[in-house]
Amino acid sequence: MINKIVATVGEAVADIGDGATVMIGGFGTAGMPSELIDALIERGARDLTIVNNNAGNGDVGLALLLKARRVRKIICSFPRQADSWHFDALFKTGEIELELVPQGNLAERIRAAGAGIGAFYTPTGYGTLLAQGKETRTIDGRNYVLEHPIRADFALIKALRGDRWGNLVYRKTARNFGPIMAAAAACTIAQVREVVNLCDLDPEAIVTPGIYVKRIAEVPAGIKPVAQPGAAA
Amino acid sequence: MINKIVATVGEAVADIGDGATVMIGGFGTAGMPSELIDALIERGARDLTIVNNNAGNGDVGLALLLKARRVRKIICSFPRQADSWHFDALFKTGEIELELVPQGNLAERIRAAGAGIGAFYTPTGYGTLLAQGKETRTIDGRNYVLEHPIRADFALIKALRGDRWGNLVYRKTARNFGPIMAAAAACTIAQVREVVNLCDLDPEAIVTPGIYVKRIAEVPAGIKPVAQPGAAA
Amino acid sequence: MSRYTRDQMAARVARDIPDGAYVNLGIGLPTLVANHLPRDREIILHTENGLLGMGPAPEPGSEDADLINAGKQPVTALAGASFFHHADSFGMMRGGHLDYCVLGGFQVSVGGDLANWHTGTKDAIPAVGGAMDLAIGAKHVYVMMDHLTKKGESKIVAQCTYPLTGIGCVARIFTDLAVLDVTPAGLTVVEIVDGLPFDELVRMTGVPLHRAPGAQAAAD
Amino acid sequence: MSRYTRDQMAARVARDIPDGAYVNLGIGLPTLVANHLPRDREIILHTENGLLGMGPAPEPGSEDADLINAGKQPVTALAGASFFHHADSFGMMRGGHLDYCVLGGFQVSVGGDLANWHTGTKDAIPAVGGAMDLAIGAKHVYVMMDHLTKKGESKIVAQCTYPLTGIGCVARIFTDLAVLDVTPAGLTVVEIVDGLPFDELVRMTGVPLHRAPGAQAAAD
Repeated sequence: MINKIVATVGEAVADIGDGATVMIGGFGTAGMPSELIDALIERGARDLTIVNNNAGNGDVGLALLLKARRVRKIICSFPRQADSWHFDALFKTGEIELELVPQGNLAERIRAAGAGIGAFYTPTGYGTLLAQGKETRTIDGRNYVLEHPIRADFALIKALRGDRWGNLVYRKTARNFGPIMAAAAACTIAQVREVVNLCDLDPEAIVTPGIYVKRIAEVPAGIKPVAQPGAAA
Repeated sequence: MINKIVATVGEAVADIGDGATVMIGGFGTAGMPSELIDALIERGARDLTIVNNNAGNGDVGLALLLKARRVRKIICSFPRQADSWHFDALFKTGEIELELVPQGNLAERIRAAGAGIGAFYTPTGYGTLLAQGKETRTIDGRNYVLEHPIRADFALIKALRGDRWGNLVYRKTARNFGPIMAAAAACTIAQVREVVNLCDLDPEAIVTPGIYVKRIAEVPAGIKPVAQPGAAA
Repeated sequence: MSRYTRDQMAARVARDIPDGAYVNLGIGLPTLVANHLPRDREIILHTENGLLGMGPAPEPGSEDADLINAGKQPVTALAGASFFHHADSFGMMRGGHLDYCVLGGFQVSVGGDLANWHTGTKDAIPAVGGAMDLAIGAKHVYVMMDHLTKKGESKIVAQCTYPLTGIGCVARIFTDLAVLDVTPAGLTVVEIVDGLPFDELVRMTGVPLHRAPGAQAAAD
Repeated sequence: MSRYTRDQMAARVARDIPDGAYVNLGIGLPTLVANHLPRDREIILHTENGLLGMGPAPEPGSEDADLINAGKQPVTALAGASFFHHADSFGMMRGGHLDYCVLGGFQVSVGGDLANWHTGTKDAIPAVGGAMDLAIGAKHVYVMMDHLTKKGESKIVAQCTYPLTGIGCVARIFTDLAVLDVTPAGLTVVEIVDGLPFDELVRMTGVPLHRAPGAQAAAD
């Protein structure tokens, strides 16, 4: 029987090792899997490459992972924010490498990894600093930049509900990068507010089919994760 | 006020002219917008290029458009079927041009058109007849073929429900090509079983956001279309 | 000479957005445009983080941390709204489905190049977000910005000196002094603030400007 | 010498599919595999036309024209199923997310090339469907086919003479005479039908075959 529900967030991230590339869902804090990140910090993996739209906000989630100096490199579109002080400090002292990617290219490169596309031509960024050194091509009179997939060893994402097959639905604009990261990582781990029965999600409305998800940990809203009776997967 | 509901399928297709490229949704007859196709036949446009997964089944919908000799060229993945006799006859006498595309490349080329991707590298078809003459590239040790977007002047699709903004939800495997064709055509026309109020579709479960749809005609299940009181768009 | 206030600028942009348009308002100044969209037009707002049909800010106390705009401010969703993931959202932009986007700007060149993401200074932390996607991702790209920098230099330039966001992408510029169209023949002044002579605008701008036949100009 | 029946072949394929696997069964012969999947394994079937979690054929009278498989036959959807559009469905395949796909074949070469979509004859109407996507779109590609053509020629060949579907993509071949693995060293016979001597299989196949250490072979 398939059962992707794991008992704790700690168990969910237990095999994330040093040097791993980890995608982290979220746009700012909407959709950020903070409890999975907390578990990753506790786990202690170092020298990580992180893929996220931002570079941490305030003193939660990804910002704390940065503060703990576990991140060697970050691939993102919008690091500088009013509350990105942990990233800012590391960046100014050269303690973190930044690969800055226009947001739509970031999304499409992640999507390409999940969909088995080898590379693609995008108009975004053509002629700018962020396309320097990249191959270009004119197609039907329009200029494009060649971009390659971004893959990851793990994806940590947050969804609203999930079932034992790994099917997920999201909540409002917290959906953002979750579905595409789920498909781009070798091992996708989701925290959900609520684990539901297999028949409870509408098959017409499932956003992430379970094939893309390896583990689900339940983290009820506003409550720190506790041990669950579900079996490991 | 935005109102994309039109009174009849005839009104919906009234500006499809000779020589147009028209995408038609459906996988076999599941999702095929037969009443819109009937209206297109009545409208009389000739010399069409059709994009569909198949090349007509039996004596309905696309098969009748072929039978009426309105199609100059068809782009599809699986023309030959037990009940594709109208296509078969035209093909054998050289009266129709066929561009055969592997199904996943067909889907991805349509998706690329909607998403503004200039071209992409796909592993599908590499080294086969269907990649002859196409550019290839080895990326990270894997071989790929360069494929380009397929755009259309019109898309005719079938959905379950739609609202005046053009939002659509589909029914089971009749979803198939509808959502990607909707985004790839300059003018997308949907027939829906039921027109609903703007607030009736769950924003989490809308599959095609209304931005991709120009016109909606209501065609209740099993009933031929009749005039509706809605305003034109 | 008067200047357009920020609200006047936003109202002026809003006036150019027709009924039924799909629009993305960039972060910062363009966000103001939402407050000035005419009530008798149904205009659908897109936000890059996966929402079409964005509504106004919620009542205080009913903010939802999962319902935000690109600037990470709480918003609402109208009846008819839909949520989608980031690849779909940027496909919507890149695919040219939005009718208008309104962006802030550091500089716009005579040829319609836009610089709005990076000042290029050594110690600045760069952040691009969706700016480059928006620059190429709408049928009409509008830029809203002050005409002059705080030092009094024109932000409308022969060539951008800041790093580019997009090339030849801007259609119309709304400043606190004028409204200008980017045309193949150069910049054309469509409107000018009351009391500012055209020649003075040209002098302040520092690049050649044409005057549109019907351009409003009060006192020159 | 006996031959495996079609149901025996299907049951043999089913035996190799583990609990929890995501599987696509191609049209034709592979469809039979679904009837033989062990009841104690939860195996999730994908169909290219946009369904994960496909169930068996419906009861007569409850067919739904909107719920079909790749062969356009009516099917059902299990609890836990999900529907998605064609680009998502083929992304799932192309992205390598399926564990197994089972395909029919005209020819398989020693190097694992597959030909299964076109006989190459002049007057044939070509049709490829999802065959090329499946050939490159699963972690393990299995082929189910008769060992010999109706004329008695081997369908396992040094080089395919029919137009290719995919290059070096096949992992294991299930025929009515044997089960063979494609390995870097060539074809290895894993199982052989009762009563067929290995040397006779080699002679019928016409290409070099290795014998796996534990290969079942009754009478040679």
